[in-house]
Amino acid sequence: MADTRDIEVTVNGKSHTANVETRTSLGDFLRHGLGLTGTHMGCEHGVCGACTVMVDGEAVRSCLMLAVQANGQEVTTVEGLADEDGTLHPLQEAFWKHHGLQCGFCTPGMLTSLAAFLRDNPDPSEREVREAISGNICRCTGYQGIVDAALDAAKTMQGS
Amino acid sequence: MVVRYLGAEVQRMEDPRLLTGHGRYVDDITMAGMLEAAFLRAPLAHAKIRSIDTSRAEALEGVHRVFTHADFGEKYSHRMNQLYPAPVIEQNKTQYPLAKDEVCFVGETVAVVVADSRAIAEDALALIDVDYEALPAVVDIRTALEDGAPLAHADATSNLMGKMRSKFGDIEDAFGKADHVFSAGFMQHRGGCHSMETRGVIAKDDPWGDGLTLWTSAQSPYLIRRALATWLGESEERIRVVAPDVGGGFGPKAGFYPEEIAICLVARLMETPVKWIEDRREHFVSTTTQRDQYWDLEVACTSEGKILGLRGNITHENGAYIPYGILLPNSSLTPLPGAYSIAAIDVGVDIVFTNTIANSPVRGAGRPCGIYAVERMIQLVSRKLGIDPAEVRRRNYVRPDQMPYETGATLRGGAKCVYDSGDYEALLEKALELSDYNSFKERQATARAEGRYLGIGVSSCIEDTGMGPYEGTTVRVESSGKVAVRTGAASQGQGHHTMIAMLVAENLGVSPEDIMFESADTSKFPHGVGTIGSRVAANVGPSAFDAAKKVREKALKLAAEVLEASEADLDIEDGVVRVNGAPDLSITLGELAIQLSPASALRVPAGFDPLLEATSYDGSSGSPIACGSNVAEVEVDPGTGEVKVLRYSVAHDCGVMINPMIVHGQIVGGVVHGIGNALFERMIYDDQGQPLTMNYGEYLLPLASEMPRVDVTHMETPSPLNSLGVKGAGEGGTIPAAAAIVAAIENALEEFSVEIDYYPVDPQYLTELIDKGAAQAAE
Amino acid sequence: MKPVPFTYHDPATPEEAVALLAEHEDAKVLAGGQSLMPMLNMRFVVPDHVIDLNGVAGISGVTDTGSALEIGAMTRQRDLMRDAAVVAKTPIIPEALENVGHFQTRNRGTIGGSLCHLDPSAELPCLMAAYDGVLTAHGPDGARDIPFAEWPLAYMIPTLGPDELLTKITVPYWGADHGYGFVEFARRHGDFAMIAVAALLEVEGGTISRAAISIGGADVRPLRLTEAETALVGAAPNAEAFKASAEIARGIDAMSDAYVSSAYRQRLAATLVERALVQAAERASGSA
Amino acid sequence: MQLNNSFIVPADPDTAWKVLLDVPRIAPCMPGAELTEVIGEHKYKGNAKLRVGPVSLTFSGEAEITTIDEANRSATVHAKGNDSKGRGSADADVVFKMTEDGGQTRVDITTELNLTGSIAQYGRASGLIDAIAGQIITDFANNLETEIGVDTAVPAAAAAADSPAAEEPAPAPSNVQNDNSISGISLFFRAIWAMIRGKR
Repeated sequence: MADTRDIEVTVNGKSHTANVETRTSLGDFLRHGLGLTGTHMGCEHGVCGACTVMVDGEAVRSCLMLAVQANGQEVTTVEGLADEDGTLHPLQEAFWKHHGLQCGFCTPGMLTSLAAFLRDNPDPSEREVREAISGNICRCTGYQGIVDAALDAAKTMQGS
Repeated sequence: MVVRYLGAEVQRMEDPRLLTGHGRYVDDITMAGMLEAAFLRAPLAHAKIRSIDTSRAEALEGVHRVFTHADFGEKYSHRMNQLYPAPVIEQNKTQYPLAKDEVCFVGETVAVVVADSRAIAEDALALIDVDYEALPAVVDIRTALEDGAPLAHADATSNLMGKMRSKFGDIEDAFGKADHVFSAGFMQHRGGCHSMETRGVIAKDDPWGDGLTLWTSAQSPYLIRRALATWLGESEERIRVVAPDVGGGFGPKAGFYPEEIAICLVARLMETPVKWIEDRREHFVSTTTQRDQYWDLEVACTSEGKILGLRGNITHENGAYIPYGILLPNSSLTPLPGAYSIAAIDVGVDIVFTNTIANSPVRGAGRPCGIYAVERMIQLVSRKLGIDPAEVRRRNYVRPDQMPYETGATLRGGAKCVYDSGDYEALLEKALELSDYNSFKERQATARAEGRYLGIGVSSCIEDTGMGPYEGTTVRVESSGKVAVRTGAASQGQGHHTMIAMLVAENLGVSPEDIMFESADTSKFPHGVGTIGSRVAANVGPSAFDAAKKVREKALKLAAEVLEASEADLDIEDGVVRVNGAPDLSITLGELAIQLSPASALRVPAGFDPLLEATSYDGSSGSPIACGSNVAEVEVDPGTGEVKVLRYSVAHDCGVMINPMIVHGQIVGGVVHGIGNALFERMIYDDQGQPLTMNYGEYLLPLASEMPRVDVTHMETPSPLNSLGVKGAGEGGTIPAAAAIVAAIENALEEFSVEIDYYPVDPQYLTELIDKGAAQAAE
Repeated sequence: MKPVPFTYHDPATPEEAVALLAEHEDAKVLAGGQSLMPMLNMRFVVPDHVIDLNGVAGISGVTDTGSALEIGAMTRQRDLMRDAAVVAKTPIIPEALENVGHFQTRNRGTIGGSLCHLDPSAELPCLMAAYDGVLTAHGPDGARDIPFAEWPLAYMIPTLGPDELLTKITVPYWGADHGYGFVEFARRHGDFAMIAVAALLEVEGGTISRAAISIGGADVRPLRLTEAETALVGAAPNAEAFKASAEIARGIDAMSDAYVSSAYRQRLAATLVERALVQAAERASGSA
Repeated sequence: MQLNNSFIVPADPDTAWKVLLDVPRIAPCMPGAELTEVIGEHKYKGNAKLRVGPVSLTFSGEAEITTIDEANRSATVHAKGNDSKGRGSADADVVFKMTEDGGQTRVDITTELNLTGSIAQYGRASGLIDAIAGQIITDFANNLETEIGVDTAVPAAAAAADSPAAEEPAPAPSNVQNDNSISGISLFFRAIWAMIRGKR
């Protein structure tokens, strides 16, 4: 018999209860348990960063955390970044404006990582941004649009 | 006011969806009754399969079935077809969907488990008992052709897949009259795909309904449909292949894989939808990579550095099977004169089997290798003759007055390689200016005084883009006024939707937001070719533009009748046809569409075909040749061998730019891929054919922290080969990058006389060269 | 890449955790999970039981005892970097932690997890070696202290009994004016270091009075360069002395693998020892 | 990969040869190994345990003496096993050759070892895997000496050159019974030691 647990997790402000197999990663649970497929599994060994979500406000790899470990915690995924009315997060706007995405697969992890990073480092240098996203691999953009977007969003967010 | 989109930096139509987590990649798709699959893969590089026992796996709770080659039955027992037959292929080796009795690389598919979940399917893999008889494996292409070398296939006559040659001009004369002949040997290694989304497949078979449907993370859905139909012996009409959002392709997703057949068969035989998502460890061993080429070249030149001829040989690693014909060795040879007017070339390729995953094109295919080779020889001439590398290039470029310039080489389709347009020297000057090349020596001296080693490297390239035959587009105005645009070309992030919407919007006088774009679904458009070789802009671009133009003409013609005005007085703006000077006289495109698709018993206006629709297959009449010059500035730390890329400057010419923002993104992304090739990415096998770099801590993809800011400037020399004057831009950043980086490293370490003979250049290797150079200098 | 099925346990106290360890033979302890989870996903590690420490009370947080830091084993690397006492008293720790993975992994990764995983290239073992940290393990019979020098048993195997749990790490302070240098070489930011060097110096009146040099990545355990340390004490903190230390580093025994030769590791050790010492000397108040 | 080891047994070749062919007797000399079944005249089933850092492996498989050359006192053993959790396999052809050496017996062991699957696919530990494989052979050799009952065995000169354990300063006292149950820790410690001594 599979080892399972009942968990209660708040995702993007909504509370969910579920019975999960204990070996299931948080990322797989979000994607296949809750249907929140915006979080992407890119390497499942914690290097590519595509699966990054915020747990209790901190950016973490959802492939390196079990769903059962999120019990009682608050998770924010890429689906939770924009306002309820559809207004994009400043980072999303900036990614759009600066061509910070091509295939879009790494984008959710980039956004969640940078949202947490900019909260703690509201006025970063380019170097700091590059190091902040060094745990997020993008094969398409060469990172430049992402870096520009992050720096621009930081300005916007400071102004607001 | 007519809105101009062509040439504007329009923000992408794709992005709001992708930015909010609403992309739809294969693994995001789910359907009732869907089961999940996992493949058992060969753990040995070469072995006979004596027996397979799946009974323990099948007994596991949650496992539905386990298939081996035999379980597919007689009807499905044949090898995959050669998609690109060529006379050069002396031994045609293709895979079975599941290995029959021999495995020829680590990762080859041996069995497939279908279970309630992927996790359970993986549990079952460990319970399949395969009795292998290990056979000797061949891994190193340098020794693979020697007598007595192990054979990659038990029934092969040798490890030679085939030989080919690019030969033109009077090579004997060139070397006979040369003042100097210099030679160099080097290895080029290019890594794998490593799209952030791995491959993935869902198959559903509904024999009494929709037929066989395959959702796959691929670049060429039509090629897959054809290959499936051929292999199954069934009609293409009964097979639908869809590439939904694809998380990067870069070449290896352009082919047809055994898993795509196997999952279709499994779904068919089990009468239920089945999903297989490649995991990252599988990606390393089951998605084709590019890997090794050894080059030995001789260059003949005058004392002034004018290059007269180039000759030599390449040993090209093919891997175990041939999924792409000879595409890769061919595209390594094709660019061989590079941006230069070299009268005589004679370079051969030995294509060699190894017991490793098959080779495939990776961003740029063989072009980065061919260009690297030419640029290395330019660098060699520069060093030997003491002429500035930029100056050697100036003395050798094909000049604008030589265009169209026929190199003598042959393109993949058999056409002659002709450089259509461009000013290579002017482009170089732009790159030099952008990089502050002329003041580099001062920067270098200042840094040297601080104990730092800076170097600069230049590289130029040409790129044959936009290969044919076509990539058609249909534009149809709906009754709502929305415009349906359909094409076959799949996008893996290149922004096709935006680019095509811009072209249609510009012609049709509609807003890009009103364009409903669909692509890469074989049920939506009759035929497409594929997103490879920087070909989409130069093929879909003209067809979309032309189709929209035809729709516009049709709309205006009908509107002229309806509004009783002269066509010349009509204009379309925001989906409404108006008569100039009579603003109240108007009709919407939607109303015109209704007239052309009337309800029952009504008539289509006389002289018109039904539907406000047009399809075009307009493309490029040859391969538009894009070009670029790059300058890399690096710092090398002799203490560690670390190379930092400080600056990177690109001057690029891809003809007319439809959306410069997208072109910029393609160039920068391409450069970083090229820097990855030059410095980081290496897929390593041990001598038994076991892959060693099997995770992203060991296979090193370029990260933001090590990548430089890339400065890009453009020239726009319109291509005469298509209606828009566009050339491809997807690979132009990658192609020249390794040569520029390697030249810059050598320049930085000039005092140690460092000559680099392979890439990716790793720091250990550099310190060995530095220490050797220092020791020699001390003697 | 899904883990094998296992039974999940989430003890609330160290005693419960130890009891579970004693009870279950094939159990893995899950701390921050940034090393174990990849190995579970890849099925390199295939345990029957996983014992999650994230709910265990009393084994996280930093205490400044006045002469040392006492760090709970489950203290996240992020919290260590942000802790005021850590920043003030052992500034080399936050500096070195910048090199540990990426900020997302440091949000989960723990000091205890890293010390138990004991990757040869890991920064925290290298630091603990330099500090002669003391590790406290809880077992069925209570706690015992293990000097870091005795901690690594073999390749990625610490000297922990199968029913013992690392709960606390004690890091004795160096003088308030000590200098520190942490230098490592990895191919990319956050990668496994080929070589990492931690150097601590106390300088009094223009003379080195105390020195510690630890080299990570060369061997399965961090190496203390005691010969160089001894030579430095009493010497002036100058280039000549540091070059001599570098030459000693060049002679270390270093391992090789598919990517990096032993000779290159030795060369790197020489380069980085010198650089770490220069950095440490610049930061030591007594140097000027 | 090929591994070459040799050692001296201070016994005459006839005695050593007999012991070598008595597999149930020598099987426990293989560190972590357990003989579970005799399935043929020269064919056996068994398990072997190994721990590589956090990775604990259990190989189960077969060993067979494939050639016995009485005249030259040479035997070949083919052993292969699969990790019980599907992480790979090990396959070894081991040639033992005995020669008289001043009244004692010199045993040369040539091992052709192939590892497959995920255990073979980790480049950072590749040097280590080599060292471990060598260590297994060396431990086997040491245990064999114990089993033969000669405690005064000394490494041959060639062994010193080839065998990582030869320079081990303080090997744990060889105890065949205990070695059967070790998890590989001591073995690893010695493998590491051998590696850092630069023997691999």
